[in-house]
This record gives sequence, C-alpha cells and structure tokens, in this order.
Amino acid sequence: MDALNQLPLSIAAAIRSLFGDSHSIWADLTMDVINIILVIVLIVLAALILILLERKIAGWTSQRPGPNRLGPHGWFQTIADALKLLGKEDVTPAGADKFIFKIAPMILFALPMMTLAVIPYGKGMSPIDLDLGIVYFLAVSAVSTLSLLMAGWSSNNKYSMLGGMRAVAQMISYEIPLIFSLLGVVMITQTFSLSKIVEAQSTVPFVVLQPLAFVIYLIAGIAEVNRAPFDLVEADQEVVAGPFTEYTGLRWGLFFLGEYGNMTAVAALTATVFLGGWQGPAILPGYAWFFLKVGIIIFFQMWVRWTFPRIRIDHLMGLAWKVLLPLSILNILLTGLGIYIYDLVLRIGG
Amino acid sequence: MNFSVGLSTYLLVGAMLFSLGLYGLFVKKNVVAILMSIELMLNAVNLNFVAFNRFLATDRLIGNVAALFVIVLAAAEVAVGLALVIAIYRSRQTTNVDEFNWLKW
Amino acid sequence: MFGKGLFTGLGITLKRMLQPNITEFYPEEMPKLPPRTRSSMGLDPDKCISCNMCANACPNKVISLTSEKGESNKKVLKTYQMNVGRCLFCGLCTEACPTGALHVTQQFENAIYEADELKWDMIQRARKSGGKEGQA
Amino acid sequence: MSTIVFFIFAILAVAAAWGVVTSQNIVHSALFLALTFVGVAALYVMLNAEFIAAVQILVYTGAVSIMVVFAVMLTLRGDVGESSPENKKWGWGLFVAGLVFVMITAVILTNADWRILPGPWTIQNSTAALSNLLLTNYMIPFEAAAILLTVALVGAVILAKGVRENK
Amino acid sequence: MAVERTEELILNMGPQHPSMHGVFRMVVHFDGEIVTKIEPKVGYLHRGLEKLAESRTYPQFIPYTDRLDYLASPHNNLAYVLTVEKLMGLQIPERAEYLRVIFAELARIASHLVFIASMALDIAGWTAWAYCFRDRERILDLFEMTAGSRLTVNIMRIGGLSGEPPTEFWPALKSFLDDLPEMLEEYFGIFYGNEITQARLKGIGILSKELAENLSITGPVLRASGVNYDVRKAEPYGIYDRFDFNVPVRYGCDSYDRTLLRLDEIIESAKIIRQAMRDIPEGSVMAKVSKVIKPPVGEVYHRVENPKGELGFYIVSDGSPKPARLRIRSGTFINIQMLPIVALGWKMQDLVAIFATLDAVLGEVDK
Repeated sequence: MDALNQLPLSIAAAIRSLFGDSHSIWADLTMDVINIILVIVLIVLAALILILLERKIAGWTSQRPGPNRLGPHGWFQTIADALKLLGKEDVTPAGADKFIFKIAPMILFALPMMTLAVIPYGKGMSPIDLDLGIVYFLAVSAVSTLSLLMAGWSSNNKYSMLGGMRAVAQMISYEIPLIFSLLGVVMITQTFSLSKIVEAQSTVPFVVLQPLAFVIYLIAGIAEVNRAPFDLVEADQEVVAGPFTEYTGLRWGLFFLGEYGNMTAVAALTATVFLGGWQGPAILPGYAWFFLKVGIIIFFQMWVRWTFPRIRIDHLMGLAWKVLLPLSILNILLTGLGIYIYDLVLRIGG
Repeated sequence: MNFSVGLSTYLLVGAMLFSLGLYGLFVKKNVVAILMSIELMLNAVNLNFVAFNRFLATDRLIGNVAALFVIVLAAAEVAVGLALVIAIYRSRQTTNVDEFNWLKW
Repeated sequence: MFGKGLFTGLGITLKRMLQPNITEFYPEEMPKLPPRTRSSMGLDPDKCISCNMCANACPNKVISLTSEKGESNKKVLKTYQMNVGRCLFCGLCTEACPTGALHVTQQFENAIYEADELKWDMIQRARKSGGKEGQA
Repeated sequence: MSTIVFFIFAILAVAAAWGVVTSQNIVHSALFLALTFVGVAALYVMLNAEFIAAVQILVYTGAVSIMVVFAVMLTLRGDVGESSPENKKWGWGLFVAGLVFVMITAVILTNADWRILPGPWTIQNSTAALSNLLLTNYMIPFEAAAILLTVALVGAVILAKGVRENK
Repeated sequence: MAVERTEELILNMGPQHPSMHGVFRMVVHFDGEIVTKIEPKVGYLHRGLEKLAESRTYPQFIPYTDRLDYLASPHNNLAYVLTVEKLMGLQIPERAEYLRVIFAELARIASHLVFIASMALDIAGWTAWAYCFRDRERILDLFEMTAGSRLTVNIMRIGGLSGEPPTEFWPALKSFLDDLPEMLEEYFGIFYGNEITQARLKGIGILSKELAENLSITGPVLRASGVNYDVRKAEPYGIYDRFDFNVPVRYGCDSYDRTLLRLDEIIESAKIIRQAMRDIPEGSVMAKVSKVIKPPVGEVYHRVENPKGELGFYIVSDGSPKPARLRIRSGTFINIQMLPIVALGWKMQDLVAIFATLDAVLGEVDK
C-alpha cells in the first residue's frame, strides 16, 4: 500500500536519477515539462470524462440512458464529439475583432492549467508547491472574467456582449465571498500554502471546523465557473449562448475544455481546502482519495445543475452581496473568536 | 557591457512606464483612457517601490507596504473616477474631456 | 423554511437518477405502434374500384389515379399516384375508401434523399411489399 | 536565465504600455493595460514580492474588466475603432513625457548608488512579515486605507446611482 | 437632476431564438438589462389558413385546424366541428358528446403539461421539462391508439368522431388519471416548490384585472388575473353543463399565478374526465350525415375554451360545400398583445418568463 501511495514520487525519483546530478537544472526542467504535460492531460481527460458524465447525469435525472451509441455505454461519445469539433469550419464573424476573438478561448483554456499546477494531488505531489498557493489560485482564476469579456466583446454580437457584461458583474461579485470564505481556513492554518493546509487536516477536515465557509465556497464556486443555477453568462434562453454564441469548432471546444477545467480546478480547491485533500484512511492511496473527493464535488455540481432553474440576475447579485458576503464576514469573525478562545484554553490548560 | 539586472534597470522600466502614462495623460481625449494612463503611472511608481525595497532594504518590507497602499489607492481612484465618468456621461453624453468644460453637471 | 423546495428538488432528481430508464431504443427495438397509426398509406390494388372517393376526400389533392374500362365494363385501376410531399397524413382518404383498399400502415420510416421520391406510385409500392406491409 | 526572463517581461510590460497609449480603440487599450499589469506582476515576482504580484493580478484584472465594460457602455457601438482619439497637443505631450523620461533616466544613470546587483534576500516568509508590518507599524495607515476604500466605494455608488431629488 | 440616459441596446429576439416558442420575433429595447420597449412581430408561420378554408370543403378543413394550436389539436377540431354543426343544426349522439369531452380535456392536460415543461425550460429547469414530456407521452399514446396520430390528431368529424376508442383505451386512461396526482406532486417538487422558481416568477409581470379585461385577454392568463370567466361555464357548449367542475381562479396577477393556474386546471380536467368516464353511454359515435356537407346559407360564430384561451370560428356559408369565408379568433394571438405592455420595466430574464406564461403557440398566433 505504501509503495502504491508513493508510486508517482518513485517514478519522479527514477526519472531524476537518469540524470547524473538528480537536482541539476536539466533534471528540474525535465520534471517541469513532465508536470506541464501531466496537467494538460489531466484537464483534457477530465473534460472528456466530465462532459460524458454531465450528459449521463442529465439523462439519468430524466430517466434516459444518456449517450449510449459509441463504445460500451457510450463511453467514447465525447471523443467522437471532439473529432467532430475538429472537423468543423472555423468561422470568424465579419466585424469581429479578430485577434481578440481568436485569443480569448486560449486564455480561458490556459487558466485552469495554471491553477491546477499548484494543487497537491498527494503527499508531496504538487507540481509546483507555492507558498502563496491560495492567493495564486484566486489571482489566476480571476483572469477568466477577462477572457469571457474579451470573447463577448470581440464577437460583434449583442447577445455575446450582454453575456460578457454579465460575466463581469457576476464573477467580480462572487470573487469576494469566494476569497473571504477561504480566509477562515487561512486564519486557522496561518499559511497560504495548499500542501500545508492539507497537512493541517490530518485529524479533522476543515469542513467540520468551517461548515459555513464550506457552503459559501461551494455556492460561490459554482457561480465562479458559471454553472447552473448561476449560468447567466451563457443562459441559452436569454442570451443564446452568451460570449460563445459566435464561436465554432475547435475554439468553441476550447471554451468547453476551459469550462470543465475551471470546474475541476474549483472542485480540486474545495477538496484540498475543506475536505482534507489527499488525507484519508489508508485503504486507498492519497491521490485516489483526492480524485474521489473531487469527483464527489463535481457530481454535486452536476446534480444541482440538472435540478435547479436559473436564478435571476438581481437575485444573483443580491445573493452575493446581501447573503454570502455578510455570512463570510461573520465566518471570519467567528473563526477569529474561535482561535482566540482556543488559544486562551490552551494557555489556561497548559 | 553588463546585462545583469540591477536596480537601475528596474528603475528604467519604471521610468518608461511612467513616461508613457504621462504621454497618454496628455494626449488622450477619452476619460477612460486617461484613467488607464494614470493606472500605468501608478504601476510605474509601484515597481519603483518594490525594486527599491528589494535592492536597498533587503531586511525590511516597507516598499512592499507602500506598494500595497498604492494599489488600494488606485482601486479607490478607479472606482470614484469611473463613477464620475458615468455621472458626467449621463448629462453630457460624451466621454471626451475637451467637452467637460462646465464646472457643473 | 427557505431551501426546503431546493432539497425536495434534489431528492426527486436523485430518486429518478436511480430508477431504470424509460427510453425506447429505436432503431434496435422498433416501437410497437397501434394499428390505427397513420404513418403512411398502403394500397391493395385488387380491392380498388377506382371510385375516386379518396382523391375527392383529400384536402390537398395528393392523390391522382387513372383507370380504364376492363372486361364486363368494370373500371380497372391503371395508375395510382400519391404526392406525399403535400400529404397532411390526416387519414381522410382511408376513411373515405368504401372497400378498404386504401389503408393506413405503420411504416413510419418515410425519410428519403431525393425530392422526386416523394411521389409514391402506390401500385408499385404494393407490389414491392407483396401486400405484407401494415396489415391493419 | 533570470536576465532573459526579466527582459521578456520588461519588454512585454513596456510594449503593452505603448499599446495602451497609442491604440485608438479603447477596448484594445484596456486589454493592453491588462498585459502591462501581467508583465509588471512578473517583475514583482522577480523582486521577491510574490504577494504584491498576486494582489496586482487579482485587483487589476477586476479593474480592467470594469474599464472595458465602461468603455463599451459609454461608446456608441459603431465607432469603437476610434473611441479613444488623441487631441491636437500630442506634440506637447510627447515633448513633456520625453523630457520627464530623459530627466529620470539621467538621474538613474548618474546615481552610482543605484548601480547595484540584487543582494541576498533575507526575509523568509515575506507574506507573514508583510502582514505583521501592516498590523503593527503601519496600523494607522492600514485602517485609514480601509476607511478610504469604504468611503470611496460609497461615494462611487452615490455618484453613479445619482441622488434622487426630493420632490 | 439631468436626464438619465445610457446607450440603448436594441436586440432582435427571434425568430430564431431559444426561448421564442417557435418563430415569434420581438424587437426589444433594453436599458442595460431593463426592457424599455417591445415591438412584437408576428407572421413568420403564417400559412393563410383562413384563405385555405375557402377552397376546401367543410370536412376537408378539419385537418388544418389541427395545425392551429398543435399542442391541443382535438380542441381546435372541436371548435370547428361545433361551429359547422351549429350552422347545420346537427344533433350528435350522446356517446360522441362524452368522447369529445374526454378528448378535449385530455388535450387540455397535454397542452398544460407542455406549458409547464416549456415554462420550466425558459427558466432553465431542464429536468422538469423532461418529466412533463414523459407524462405527456401517455396522453399522446391515447390519442394515437384512437385516432392514429399523436400531435395532429384530426379526431373530430362533423357529426361525431372519427372512431370508437379501442378496448385498451379505457384501462390506459384510468391508469393515467390514477397516476396524475403523483405526477403533479413531482412537478410541484421540482418546479413550483423550488425557491428559485418562486423568486423568478412571484410578483413578476403584473397583469391587472382591468388591463386584462380591456385587452380582451382570455383563458388561464385572464383567470390568473382574478376574473372568473370560462366559456365552458359562461356559455356552455356540448355537454359541459352536465359536469361538476370548478373554474380555478387566482388573484395574484403575476407570472407565478399564471403558471400555477395551469396546474389547477389539470386537476379540474381530470375531474371532468372521470365524470365523463363514469357517465358515458353506449351507442354510436357518428350521427347520420350526408356524404357531401352543404350547410344552409348563413353565418355563425362559435367559441370554445381552448387551453390557451378562447378559440372561436366564424363561418359564412353560401350554401355550397365550401365555406364562403372563415375567420379564426385564436386565444394567444389576442393574449400576446399584453406582452409589450406588461413586460415593460422588467428584466430580460423576466421578459422570457412572462412570454412563457402566455403559452404562445405560433401555429395559433400566425394562423
């Protein structure tokens, strides 16, 4: 079991040992390249699986089998769809701001890659172990607003522009409760480093200590990745497809990859910060626990998506500013009080 | 010639950003563009603060603190500035500073 | 309590998620259509007495048939054309048929590639299917 | 290695800043501004100020998005290509900006104290040190900044929303 | 304070737009997300049904009425054949009367199920949509086994019905009615009871009683504004006076009440069907009608309570087998005129929801 647990690390050490000096710059560079490739593979794989899972869940909730033609139980459906997207014509609308139009999906796709690079997938298994993991994560994921806005504006389509405007309003509003809800955990652990936060949860995951923050983060996280019931950005019934209206083929596919990548990233951060990351009983290796927890969060997001109607924009903003923000501030206050009392008890007791 | 990155190199980058911001401040007609130019200048100043901190005060973080305050100020400035722009736009239907020649709106 | 409805909804979808599917697996399993389903028309040329009732009943002039006098002065059907492109599939023609020569069939796979194929030669179709299709 | 990285990002920042002030399209200007911020943030990282870099991206992407939104909102749709025109005094602007640049450059290049390479960075946990500093030595400015932000935002809301006149 | 003005956004919603229920088109002026002006444009599905009728014989026009409100085609059949029968002074057999009521009310339930589905879909409740369509299938199966078609049923004939329902019809109908309360509970759980739905619909799109009456709005939209008016009660046709049922009325005047009223109507329709099943006599389903129908010279108007509103046919006969003039008064075409008035000042998402509460079927609007 321990060998299984350490398997990725052993592989990494083996690769490093191929070089004369296992910490030479070339060894580091090789490992970085391997990490980058692994993260890209992770996103593509996650998107392939999640798109299928989403459609399966959409089917199951309405008593349908979901995709079931290609491969066993339709497992190859997404691959076929990806191939179809590859074969589609790449349309750039007349009057579009061509460069921005073309670069926007790439930015959205690059962001989850950058965020997933700092997640600890197992003990000592962060591709990059930053001291400022959480801050970095939030800063990078904030840029996705800009990419949606770029896509919306450059399409030269009023529906796209409305979608882009909605993206700005929604994502900037929800970033605040999102950040504040994470502060409670940071206060307890006194670090921004994700791997240290995971290690601090060896006895009890922070969902127990910070239930309110967990709920806030879950809600704000769904809103941050624009999923139902907060999918106002690409609300089909109102703004057709929002910023993605004019996109076709592979560029549209990149948006899709980006969306599912972002979803994975948010779920990964939830699992890391609140559910104990790779910590878990030793029946499974650490990374298996991690992906299991991420899977549960993603399943919950999909379950919610296929149950709830879409929220209205003023309620959306009201929820962020009037409910989640005060609650998250209250959470910070309570956490501070709790830490103070805990210290006091420790001082009296010890 | 020594290409190592010293303090003066950082300061030169800051100076370039500052001058470009100043130029934009002079020539731009659109208020939003002028706000952007101011942002550029503030960034240049921030860069200087952090650079000085890194090179001249390696054991203290006063430059970083100053930079943080500048970011806060910039945020406040953008918020108020844009609010003013929208208020003016409502009554004058323009974002051109040359036409902001009334002292009231 | 606020939020009760949200959880009720989640419960319903979870329950349905665990229940078996109700999908019909067409085309692996052909749907069992009731005998009255008006999916297409079939003609039994032997029964047809060329009375033209169907053509008169049709709201959209889909049916055109010609006949010639055979032996013992009875009309014999010569051609029977249905321009299905204009057909409403209302079934008025089959109701009007006094002998049951024209009947509805459950053959619903009527998609074709060429517009010309929309002109059905009913006698030919009857011969091709050997009178098997859609014994209503 | 770090020299190359520095020049990549420095050139990126300056070039993007050039784009900000020369672009006739206000939305392009704003997006160039975002690029400038990214470049400057990278320079912060090279200056061991990771926290400032993260805050820079976090705060300024929001600011830039809002600026784009405003630019779009306040611009008639058809002529966005010339939404950020330049006035006739560009010669003066060029002159003054150039003069300032020359002056600053002269000061920088003549000051021998500043011609130094980075020394060892002694502060281990700079974020924690920064927070300690903010909540001890700079307590008053910190709180003042907080109040300033609040006041500014409330003021912004009032300005943008407009005060209803009592009838 | 100076005049407040920001750049107005003119958005062309439709004819191809995901929430336009077909090919409705409206040019909407927005101030941000707020609707300031709506110009509805109809006619993208115009097929000239009224003119077509002049070149068809009376029975031949029945399939065309299917294409009016294609979600409740037996109702359109009923309205048309009742008009012609009124013109001819025809009496139809008792059993046919009862069967007509059963099919009309089944069609009402089917239509309202589609309404709930599309309403849910327009505020992005995908799964509620799937459930409603799943249950509507059972009604369509009933139609199919009786008349041979699911959507354009073409079941009524001048003088009766196209045929007697098969034997398996009655148990299937009974089991559907037995399952109906459970289905409604499910819709309530996933759609009506959801707090997001209620927040989206409650208090939105107020159609006051006065406005509704002045615009001659009919059907559930009118009854949700607190007017107790139903043609089945006000001017009973067929044998509707024999049944004991309530006309559900709600007083909220908002989108939520308009939506909920459909649920009430499903319950009442089920009640009517149960009574009709109990009382239905044996006998023929078709009166003695000559092969060529030639009504006497004259003109006649008859109206029925369609699921969407009041559906009336006006026929002028010159004694020939074809109507000299036929005019259709369709419910949603009239109802839709409330949209530019009621939806003003609401947000874009409310506009979509308010339009959905009208339950517009473009076949009926554009004729």
